[in-house]
Amino acid sequence: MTSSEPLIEACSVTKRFGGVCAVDAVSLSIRGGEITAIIGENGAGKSTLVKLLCGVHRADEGEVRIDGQTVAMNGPADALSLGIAHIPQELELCDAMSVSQNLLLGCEPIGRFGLIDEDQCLRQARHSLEKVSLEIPLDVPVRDLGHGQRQLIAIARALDGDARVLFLDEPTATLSPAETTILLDQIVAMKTAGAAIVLITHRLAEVEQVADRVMVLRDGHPVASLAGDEVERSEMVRLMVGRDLEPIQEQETTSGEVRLLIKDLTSSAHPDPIHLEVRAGERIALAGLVGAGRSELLEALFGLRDRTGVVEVDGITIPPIDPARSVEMGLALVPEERASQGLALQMTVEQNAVLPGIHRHGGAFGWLERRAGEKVARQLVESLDVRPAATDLAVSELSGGNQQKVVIGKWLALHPGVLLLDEPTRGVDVGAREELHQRLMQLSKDGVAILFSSSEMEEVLSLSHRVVVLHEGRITGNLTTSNTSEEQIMALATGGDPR
Amino acid sequence: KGSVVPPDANAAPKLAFVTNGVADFWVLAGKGVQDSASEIGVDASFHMPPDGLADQKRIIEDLMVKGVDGIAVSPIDPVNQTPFLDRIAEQTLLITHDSDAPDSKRICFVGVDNYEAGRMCGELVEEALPNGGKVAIFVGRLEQDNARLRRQGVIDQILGREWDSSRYDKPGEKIAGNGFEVVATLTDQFDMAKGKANVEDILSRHDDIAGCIGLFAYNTPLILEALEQSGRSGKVKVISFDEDERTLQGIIDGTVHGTIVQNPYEYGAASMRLLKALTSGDRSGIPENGIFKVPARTIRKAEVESFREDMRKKLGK
Amino acid sequence: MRDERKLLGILGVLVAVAVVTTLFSPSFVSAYNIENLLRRSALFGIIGIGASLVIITGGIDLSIGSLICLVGCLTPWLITVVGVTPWLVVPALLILATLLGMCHGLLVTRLKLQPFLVTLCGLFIYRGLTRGILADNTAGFGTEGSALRTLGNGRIHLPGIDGFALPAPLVILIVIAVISWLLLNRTVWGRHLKAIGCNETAARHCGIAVDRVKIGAYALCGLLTGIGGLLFVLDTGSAQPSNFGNFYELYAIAAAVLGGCSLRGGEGSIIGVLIGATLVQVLRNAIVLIDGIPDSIEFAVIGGIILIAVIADEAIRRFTTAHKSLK
Amino acid sequence: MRDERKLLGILGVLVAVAVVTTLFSPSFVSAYNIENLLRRSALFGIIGIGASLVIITGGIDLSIGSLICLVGCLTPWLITVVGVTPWLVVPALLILATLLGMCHGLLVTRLKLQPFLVTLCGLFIYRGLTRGILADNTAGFGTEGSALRTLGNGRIHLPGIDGFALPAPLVILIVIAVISWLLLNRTVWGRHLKAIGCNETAARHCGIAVDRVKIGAYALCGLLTGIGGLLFVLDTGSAQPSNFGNFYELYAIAAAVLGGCSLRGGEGSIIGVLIGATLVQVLRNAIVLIDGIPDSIEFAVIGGIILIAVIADEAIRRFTTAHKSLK
Ligand SMILES: Nc1ncnc2c1ncn2[C@@H]1O[C@H](COP(=O)(O)OP(=O)(O)OP(=O)(O)O)[C@@H](O)[C@H]1O
Ligand SMILES: Nc1ncnc2c1ncn2[C@@H]1O[C@H](COP(=O)(O)OP(=O)(O)OP(=O)(O)O)[C@@H](O)[C@H]1O
Ligand SMILES: [Mg+2]
Ligand SMILES: [Mg+2]
Repeated sequence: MTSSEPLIEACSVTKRFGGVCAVDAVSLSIRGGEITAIIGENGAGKSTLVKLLCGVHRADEGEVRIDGQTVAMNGPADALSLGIAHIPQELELCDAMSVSQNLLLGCEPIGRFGLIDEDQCLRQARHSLEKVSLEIPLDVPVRDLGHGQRQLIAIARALDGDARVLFLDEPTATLSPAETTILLDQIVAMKTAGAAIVLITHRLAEVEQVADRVMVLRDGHPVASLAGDEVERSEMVRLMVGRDLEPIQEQETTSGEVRLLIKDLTSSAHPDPIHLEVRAGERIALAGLVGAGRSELLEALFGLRDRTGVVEVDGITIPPIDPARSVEMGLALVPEERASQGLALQMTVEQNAVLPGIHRHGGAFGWLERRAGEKVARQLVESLDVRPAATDLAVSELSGGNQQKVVIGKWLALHPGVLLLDEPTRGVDVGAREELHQRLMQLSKDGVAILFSSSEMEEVLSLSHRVVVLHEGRITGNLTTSNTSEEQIMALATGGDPR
Repeated sequence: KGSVVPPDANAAPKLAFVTNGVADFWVLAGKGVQDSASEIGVDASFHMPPDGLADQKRIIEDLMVKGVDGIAVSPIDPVNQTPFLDRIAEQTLLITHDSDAPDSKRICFVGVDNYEAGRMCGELVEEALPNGGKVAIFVGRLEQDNARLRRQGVIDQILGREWDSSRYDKPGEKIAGNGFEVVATLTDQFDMAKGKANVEDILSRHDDIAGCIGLFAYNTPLILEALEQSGRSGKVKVISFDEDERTLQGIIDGTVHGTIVQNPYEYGAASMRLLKALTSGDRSGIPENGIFKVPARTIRKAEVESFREDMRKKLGK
Repeated sequence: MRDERKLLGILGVLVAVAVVTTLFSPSFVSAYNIENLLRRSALFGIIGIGASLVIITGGIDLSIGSLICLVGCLTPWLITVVGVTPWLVVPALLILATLLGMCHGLLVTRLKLQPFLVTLCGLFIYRGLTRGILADNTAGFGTEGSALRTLGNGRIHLPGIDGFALPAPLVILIVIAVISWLLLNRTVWGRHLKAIGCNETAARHCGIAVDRVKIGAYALCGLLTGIGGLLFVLDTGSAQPSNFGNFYELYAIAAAVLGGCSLRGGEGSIIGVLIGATLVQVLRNAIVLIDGIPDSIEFAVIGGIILIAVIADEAIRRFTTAHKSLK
Repeated sequence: MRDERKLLGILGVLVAVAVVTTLFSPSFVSAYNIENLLRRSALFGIIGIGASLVIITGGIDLSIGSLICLVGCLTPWLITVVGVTPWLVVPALLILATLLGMCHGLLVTRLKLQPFLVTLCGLFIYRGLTRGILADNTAGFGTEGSALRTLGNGRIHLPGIDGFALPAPLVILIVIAVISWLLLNRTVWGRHLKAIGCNETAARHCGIAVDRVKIGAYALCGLLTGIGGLLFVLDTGSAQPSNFGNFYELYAIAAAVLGGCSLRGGEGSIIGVLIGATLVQVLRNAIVLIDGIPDSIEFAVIGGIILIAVIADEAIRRFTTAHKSLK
């Protein structure tokens, strides 16, 4: 099926941001009927390379060729007209508009008198949703949906067009195994139909599963290009990180007294009362499908959503809808959407790093202790290996994974007693993820109670002591991790019977 | 105090004329300023502050910086501006026009007595409505001294009161007597659409309205518009101030009973003449009481043609 | 469906004001008064629709009042003073207004200037220009009743109904409103307009020609403002450069926002704008009609009622949306 | 560092205007004129700082002009007509202004109304109230030179310098500017303010008491507007309810935006606001000083130069940031 002529080529393209060379003389040819994976550490330049190829950025040096012709694309509109679709790393949807309107944005079917053909719209929208097996009403505004559902809408939109080339920048980061499988099936089908697919992901299992070719980037340079049968996990890790990863050995920790107590919690997404205890030193994972209500549970605990029932931290009741009070009580929440919930993008790393705990870094009369703030930020950057390691850079100039590290780091700097994390390692590369896991294990050893949600089964199984499975807002399972399996969790998550 | 640039002995004297706002009336005065400036050989500048008091103060201050030999000002708020005007009078020759600030150190005042002009307007109302009736007054703003005095003059005249220019009937109060009732005094803040809407609303509210009085130049044309649209043109008497083209035409057509005209052209011209004389130390033109009267005139059907001719000539049309 | 619910609060206030005014002053419902109200609301409705198009993109147009001044003053000036035929003046000025709107759009999109600043400059420049061109003289149609003027103050008699006639501007408004409604809710352009207001980056990612759509919105706003300026001066008969149309941008924007447009962009309803424009006009009418409200507190009443209307709106919305969420 | 670069364009335009004016009219640099300019710029600078605090949160305050009218008219009215002692009037009115600002904040945060609408209602209500209370009478201090008035038009002689003295409002502005700068850049509150403007959701997620900080910003804006209103009337000596402070909100917001505040929130610099306020005042001064510019086109010149300043600003920014990217 592979055609010999590349559909799109990068010819030693270079892109600099100020002093940083994000992509350094990279050449890449992408052919129809192939799935090319681009992997690399956070900040390696993957997203930038893709943005160069689909007209979001203009290359400083080098050129982009399409069908052998040099083109100068001026924005995604040009790219789309050339048959190039792109799902960016950060979600971009029109929140106030409905699902169907979002799905068809930019390619609305036109009926009589030049007016939009609404029936046709609904038909097409329903069809695209079927492709990703998403069952939601078409007329709700997308802001009422969970993050995973919104991610699926963005994917469905891109899959549905008649794109010859499709760039997917970490599409699966918040998808659970079930949705991921559907997505991968879809792109394999597209490939078979002759399209060229470029996939960026930190989940190396997916790469093994579908990639025909893998390009490995490090610090903006291409370090290797592997073809089909050479694609093997440990090799990829070595090429990316420059060393082998040791599987982490966890020292036994004993759980202590209850630090987080949830009694009779109900909310708009949780019809049945929820009971849950998290003890000091314990790590509990929330598992479930997209839209199962994990994020909502965490947000409700932290005081970002209306709820009924009792939430206690170290025996003290936390009032609903008062995040300021929750922070005071030693509760911390790493949110799911870093761009919209986690970061003030135009502010610097330092300013973001001290934002939640600024009262504690503040001196008398609310005076800013800038030196203390600087120290916190430097510690964050060093301990989580944020690259570039500068504290006075606007967060918007960091790569996605590095932004995620800032979000996590700003909460760790507060030394919370109860740590809530929603998809904590979303977009974080394999090496950094191992380090992060180690950090979390160390924290629980120090007596912190951790409740996290993750769509990645590997993370759920390797990091948690217990797994709580949610299905449509209800708890369908509360399992001890060492006695369970991926299959059992998935069965509970889909509402089926755990055999 | 300050740094007034010393006058060049050979140069023509620099004079300035500052109004209290932007209006056609003042454009006419500006014409008078220009004409007489070129006639008597002075270097005159003409300023219309658009934004009221603070704006007027700013322009006058800037003129002091620029250095003028004489200035004619129409104070917006004479009482409270007196200290400021006194400071100006220390720096240059100051006269007032249109509105007077009698307690200030201004050298003289050029203009009409607005209260008297108001009473003349009141006489026109009595003439037009011998049996009295409901009348409404339309005006741009009521803070301005001239508006206030004109209105009071009209009211005092039709109610048959004594002359007392310090009287003030609040707009919300019931004002009636002598067969007349002033049903409302409506302001429009110089918003034309609002000005017209005011007339229309009065026509809806009072079926039996007998007369409409427009105190500012643009009010009468708006009254005429509204009357015409409602088909009551000619049935409601219109009494006017100033010399808008359509007001004069209305007098000819019989839709306007008459108008009181001041002589803005003469304000400008006389101010320049007086100031020029003052710069060379000649005070002979200044009347004893410091008031250089430019009388207001009543224009009815009989006088309107010749008046219009005269005005067109002055405007060079 | 969602949009309509939004309007209940303000519609309720409008009805309440109308009922109260009728109780205090029966002439409120006289044919003559209704005609006046319809005419005025139509004029402000037209510029309100223009404002709302720009607001939906997440922008704002502060130059509306000054552009009304420019068109409103130049129309009679060109016709009576310069002596150009109306058949040339009207299209030329409407094209001018559209082009000026387009310039705003170009500055906003190509140079990435803030809409507030660009149109603030417009506010200053157009008024200054008009005053300069006319040398602060009032421009009027004089005494001659030009045929053109029936556009502004004409009345269209309906067969079978006596004493009441449709004001010409209302007919123009209806045409404009229907077209705008279709444009906004049933065409691709309108869909894209809303998308841009919701999330410009997302719109760009979907291949929407963001700049072109935005420039179009500003140009349309210019055109509608031009039409408004023309009708205003045809109605009043004359215009003063120094204050014709002063503050009208605020009335236009207020109508748009009362009618459910969010200044963050992405939301807006044409019917809402019309209700918003009407509310303000009914209020001003009521203040003159009802005895005992001094003219001077007019603004206070308008402001107070608008505030009540938005609060009512918000209360109704909260009441109807059962679930709350922080976001 | 980032903020300062932004100001180069507008600073350049300011210098250019000053140089050109001096060439045409040497008295521009006379001590008297400089004093006048400093006093006026100080007055507008104070309200500009107020506006910028609200703009940084992503809000806007349109009621500034009307609040100036309220304070400006009530001060002389209470003192001379009602006969209250200035020692009571001044604090009472400043507290009133602060409370009104706080109300805006409450409506914006608790009821989630749009800042534009809330303060638009303020614009109407305060002016209407003032006109109602004073029954459209002008309020003034009369001829008596009250000690209070030196606050507005007093001059502080500097030792060793003759012929030039610091205008009192300038001293007040300097105090306010220093405090605001510290507040914005060196305190927790200022950091929170900027974070809210950048991303309100993220700020809420960080446990920042978003509502309280926002209400504080509106209250401070009210206070500064109150101080501005007071100083304006102390300077002019009297105030007219119907036009005192008209359009001043536009000047204040223009100063803030020229000075680098983005209406999307999160950005702003106090020094920038001061430069912005000065530019507008220097322009108005230049128009009177330079012969041959008719007053009537004043607005056109102001608008034109502001536009040039923003375009220059943008050009410099593009030139200095080599890389371009979509967003
Ligand atoms: N808009 C920008 N301005 C300045 N620097 C940028 C910008 N975007 C990216 N960079 C820098 O370019 C480098 C590459 O970033 P890029 O987003 O391509 O990384 P990535 O490989 O996608 O990483 P991740 O896995 O974390 O998403 C990083 O050092 C980043 O800081
Ligand atoms: N603001 C809202 N209003 C109404 N419904 C909502 C709102 N936010 C979320 N929901 C619904 O609540 C359900 C749970 O969403 P949530 O984001 O908690 O899911 P999740 O388990 O975290 O999965 P993911 O984030 O992967 O989609 C979803 O079905 C979503 O449609
Ligand atoms: Mg990336
Ligand atoms: Mg989730």
